[in-house]
Amino acid sequence: MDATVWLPVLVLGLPFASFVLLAVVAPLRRAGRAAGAVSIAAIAAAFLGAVLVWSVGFTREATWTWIPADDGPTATVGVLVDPLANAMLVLVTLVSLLVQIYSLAYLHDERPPSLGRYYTFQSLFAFSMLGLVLSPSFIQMFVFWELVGLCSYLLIGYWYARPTAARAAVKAFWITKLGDLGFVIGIVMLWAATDTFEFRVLFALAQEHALAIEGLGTIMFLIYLGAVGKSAQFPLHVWLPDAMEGPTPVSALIHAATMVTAGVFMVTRAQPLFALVPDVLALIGWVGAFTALLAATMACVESDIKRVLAYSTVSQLGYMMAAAGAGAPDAGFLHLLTHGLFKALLFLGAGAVIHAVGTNDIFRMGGLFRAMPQTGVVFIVGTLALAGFPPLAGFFSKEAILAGVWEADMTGPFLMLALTVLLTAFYMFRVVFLTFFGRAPAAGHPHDPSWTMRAPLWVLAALTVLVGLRLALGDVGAHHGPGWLAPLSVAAALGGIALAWATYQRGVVDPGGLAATFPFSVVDLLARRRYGLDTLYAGLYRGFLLSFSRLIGWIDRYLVDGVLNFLSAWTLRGGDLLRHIQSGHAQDYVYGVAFGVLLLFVWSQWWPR
Amino acid sequence: MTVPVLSLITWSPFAGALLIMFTARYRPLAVRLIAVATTGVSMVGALWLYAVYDRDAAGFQFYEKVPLVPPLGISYELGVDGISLLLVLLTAVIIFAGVFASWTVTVRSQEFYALLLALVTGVFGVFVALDLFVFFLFYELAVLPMYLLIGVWGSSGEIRPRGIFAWAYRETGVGTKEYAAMKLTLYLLFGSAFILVGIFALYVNAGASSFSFVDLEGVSFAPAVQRWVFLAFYVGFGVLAGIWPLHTWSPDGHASAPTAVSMLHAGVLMKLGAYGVVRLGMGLLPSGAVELAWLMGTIACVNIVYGALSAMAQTDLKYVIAYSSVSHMGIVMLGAATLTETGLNGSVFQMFAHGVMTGLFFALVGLVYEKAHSREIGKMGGFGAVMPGIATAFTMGSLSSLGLPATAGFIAELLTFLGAWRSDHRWWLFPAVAGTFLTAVYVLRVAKQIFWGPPSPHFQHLEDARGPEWVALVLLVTVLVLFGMVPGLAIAPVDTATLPLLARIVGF
Amino acid sequence: MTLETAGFWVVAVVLLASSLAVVLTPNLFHAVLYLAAALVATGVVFLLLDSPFLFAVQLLLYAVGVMAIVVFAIMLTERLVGERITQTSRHLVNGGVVAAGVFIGIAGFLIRVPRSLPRAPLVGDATPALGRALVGPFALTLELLGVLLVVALLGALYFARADE
Amino acid sequence: MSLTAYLTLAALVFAIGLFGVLTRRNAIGILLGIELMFNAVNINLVAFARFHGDLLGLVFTLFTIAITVAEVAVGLAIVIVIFRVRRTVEADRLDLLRG
Repeated sequence: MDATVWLPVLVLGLPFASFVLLAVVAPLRRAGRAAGAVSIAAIAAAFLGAVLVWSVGFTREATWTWIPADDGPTATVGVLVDPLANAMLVLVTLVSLLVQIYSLAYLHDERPPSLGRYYTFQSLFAFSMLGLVLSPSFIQMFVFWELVGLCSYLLIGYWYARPTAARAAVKAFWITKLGDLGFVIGIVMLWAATDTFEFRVLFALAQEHALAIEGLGTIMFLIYLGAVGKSAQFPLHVWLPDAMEGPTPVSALIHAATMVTAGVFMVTRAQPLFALVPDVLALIGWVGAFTALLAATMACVESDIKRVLAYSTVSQLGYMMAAAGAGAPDAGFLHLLTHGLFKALLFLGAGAVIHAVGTNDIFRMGGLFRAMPQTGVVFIVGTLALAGFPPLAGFFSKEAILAGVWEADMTGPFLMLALTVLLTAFYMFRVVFLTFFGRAPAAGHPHDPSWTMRAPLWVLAALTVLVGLRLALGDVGAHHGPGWLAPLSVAAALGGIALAWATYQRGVVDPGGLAATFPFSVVDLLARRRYGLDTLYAGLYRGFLLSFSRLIGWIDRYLVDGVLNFLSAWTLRGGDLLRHIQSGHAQDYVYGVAFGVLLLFVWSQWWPR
Repeated sequence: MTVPVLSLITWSPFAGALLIMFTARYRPLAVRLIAVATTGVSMVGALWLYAVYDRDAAGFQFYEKVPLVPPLGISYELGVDGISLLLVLLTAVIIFAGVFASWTVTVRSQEFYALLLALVTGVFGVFVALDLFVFFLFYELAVLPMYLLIGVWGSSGEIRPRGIFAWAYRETGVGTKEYAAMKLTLYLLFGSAFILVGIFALYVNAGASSFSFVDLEGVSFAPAVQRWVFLAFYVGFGVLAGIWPLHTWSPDGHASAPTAVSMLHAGVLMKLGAYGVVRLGMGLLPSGAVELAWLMGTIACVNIVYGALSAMAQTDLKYVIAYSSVSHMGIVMLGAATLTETGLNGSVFQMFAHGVMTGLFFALVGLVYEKAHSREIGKMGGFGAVMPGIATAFTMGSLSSLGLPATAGFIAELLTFLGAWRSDHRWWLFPAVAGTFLTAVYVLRVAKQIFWGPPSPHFQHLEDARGPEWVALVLLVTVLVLFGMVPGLAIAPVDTATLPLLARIVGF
Repeated sequence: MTLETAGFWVVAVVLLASSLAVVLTPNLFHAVLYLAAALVATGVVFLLLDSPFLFAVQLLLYAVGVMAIVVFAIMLTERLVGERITQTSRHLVNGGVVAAGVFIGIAGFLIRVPRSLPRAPLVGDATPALGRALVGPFALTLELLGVLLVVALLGALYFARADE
Repeated sequence: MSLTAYLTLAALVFAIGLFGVLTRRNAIGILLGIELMFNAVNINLVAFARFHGDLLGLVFTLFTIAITVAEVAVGLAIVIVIFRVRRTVEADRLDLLRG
């Protein structure tokens, strides 16, 4: 095996080795910080390897048999190294590394065994995410897809003693699992039609126009459902805001930068297949744009800083999906990468703030810029990037998406996305103004965190700027839209910022009054109720699933089993009744014998022969 | 002369039972050591068997034959193919773990272990016997000790009957261990009657000269015979495999049984049923199988969804696990009903995976029950903090149960799905997939309720698993993950058995 | 009317009358005496059927042996409690109906028997032939019967022995 | 006399004996009824033997008589034992076989 294979395998294997080590060697895991050191060392080495793979630009595919069968394997595993995977490798290892370093300080109050558990899960997550990225086949992607879902479940429920965390963890698992049902049905159908899970073979078939399967549209739609669940698209986005119950670094890593983008990655990866079914693509685009807008409105009314960021993530994932749906997956993928950087930055920054003030509620913060200037600076950098300000990274990727959607003649989604630009700037600066400026509440002495937390922030902020500059100088974004696009989006962003400034900094506009005027009042009302979706799911779960299961349970016990018990009870009763025939008097038995003899006589005399 | 390894595996536990009864009276430690040693012999034998099994050859290997009643064509005939190989391994693993999991049985432990080991001999015997008469004898040996094991060492649940048949429930004593033992035994004997009739029907129709599976395999029976005998085998073995609506013995029986018995029963004995359908039903009656596959598959789908929903409705932990077995056995039967290579491999893999998984579950439930003295899910909470090891193992079992990749459950379900969509009844795929979601709902709900959340005030002084119990948990979890990550370990030998089987069925 | 016919009718009347007396008389002791009469009558029937040896056996074993045992039994049970040696009957109608039913059932067969079945010719005295048969082909059976009698008597002794 | 006459006689004795068995309250009375039934059977055997000219019936009768004696001995012994234990031989009060 040459370097093109073993190096990616090594990148994949290091976190796995770390996971196995921590999972099996209990004393090491219970040591807490030592476990963290092992995990960080592994992921750091993996990061170096990933950078090497990326800089050299390996392209290679290698597969091994996983599930054997008589005529060729049913399923294979392997690694697929190409530019797409390389970029993701770097992003995943980088953010993982930074988050793991950050967590050392963020979670320093935890008991050592808990911390060890945390790092065990972190290693498992890094391994799973890398495996997903390197998947050469749908089946391997699904395997790691589920594994990252597992890590998400475990890490959301990291503080498992909290009822809300426990609820959020299972909710996240169930809702994403719902989407995964579509995924698994889709790949099963695809396999039945083509006899393979491998991208290479499928793409080759697609290229030769040999993939004329009946119901390909349905298949691709089902596969897309997996992405809907994982990447929190409408209507399965409800789990992501709740997932903020996990520790903030987890939110930064899993629920912002990496795992939730798996859906986008998958759609991008399978683009040659999706390209065959334009209807599904259009649907992806519309749903993506709608998700972006919907989530942005909910972010505007949210008061929990992490949940604002969560809705923002949903919204940005909508952008990426819209790009993929518009046939501009490159733009979507670029946004995935840049978003991974600055959203991780924002989450880690928010974590620093929460760590300092001890609350999530933005209305109970204020004036923090003076107390923690470094955090403030990097947070504002991230906010600007998210709002799409040149020359930061987010501007170019978002620009590319808008251009791609415009060029695909999808006017409706374009308008929704453009409106979302304004809303994005508004809700993010609402957070900035409320948190870092304005009047400080009296209590507490917040201060900038220790260097282990600051360093990842600065690294991410620097990368946000650098990548932006690199994009500005280079000619990376392939989609240059019409000339009015850039000014429009910058203007929209500025408008949003101005609105936020006027409302929350200057107090010129009364937020309550604004929300009460007609078109906004309806949206405000709906957004505060999360468009009723949470209620709907809860209702379905309680009112339908649990009730139905109770009905089935009742039927099982009292009808299916009841008939049986009814019969056996009657058998017992019948036996009780017949028992009295056994009087114990020998003469009564002689009657029986005599009757038997009589019967024999009757039978022998009159039985027709 | 070669070592009769199959006989060794089969009879070693029986020898252990005899030793325990005659030499280890009132010496609990000796009882356990003998049990460990003799099941250990079986385990080593099974591993050796697994290692040296020729994966390139089809047909039965390690063949042994000793004529018993030559005029009737009855002989002691043993052999394994890929399917039984895997199930022998499963049995060895489960009983070995089961011996450790029931280390704390204090009442009449020598009788308990003796019966348990005798039972295991029956199970091994069923998997390796190639003579239908001997097969049936082993089958009964595997079923009957269960009555005593549940009736004497079982535990009674709390069921307050309501509804239209409530009087009938009081009359029959629903919820008590005696009721459960009686119900289980009667159900299984009901099934045995069908099996016996089926076996004799085949014997007579083949000329009444041999009970040997190998001989009968060469006979092609008339279509009507095939149809009815297959139906008899399906119902007879199906009772043991928990097919709807003949499954209700399983929740009551498993809930009342002591830990090792639940492990063995749900883990292995239910597989006897599925194995019987595949080996005798599909192996001897190919056209009957083709004709009735629709019935098998449809009922399997009912099993999957119905079992999962019933499990969701339960409030007693053991009942949840027991109903999950009903649901998972649906996957086994569905895989077999697809009559495809992948489906059948999935079915056999699920027999193995579910065996280990449910064995693990019942071991854990036993531990939780032993420490918390309650099976009511609603009363428990926050156990994760005090018994992290048990919580971890339970989570692993749950994940395998809901078919999470990298556990054995996933491979089985995936293969079954693939087979289902390739079968003649594509719609089977949808209930099967829906079943995995429902499983995720009830299994995680239970895990959340018991292990997560704030610690319950009722249970302050609980402990994690201890020495011998760890052996059981670690062994089972390891097997579960190992076979999930490297499915080829199981698929390669199984394939050697499923292909000839399918060749007979589809080529018919 | 031959001597045999006349004898049969006389014996039949005696036999039936004494049998009825056995089952109807309230005095148990009398019942035993009637039974003895019935047994003797049966013996005479044997005689009518040209089996003098069986007649002898019937007299010796039944009429003397059994009677002795029964009388002893009655003495042991009834006299000890000092009651009158009486007995009552129960369910007379039921018993009558069932007994009559059985008789009718048997009669159903009897009316099919060919009425004029000739009596097989008498080949000399049957007694020597009987003796030869008992020590010939039935020797083993005879021995076993002896064993049975011994065992029965031992068993009876064991049952009836007085407690120490 | 014809065979039918003997058989009818035996049948009547048998029915009377059965009547006795069914109606008597005293255990010894029941035993007497049984004796009558035995006799009826013996008459049948001898009658058949005579009319068919077959020695076997006589042999069989001999055995029957011998066995009957044994039966009476054992039966009466049991009656005596029951009497000792229960102080009665009234069949109505003897229900040891009660289910």
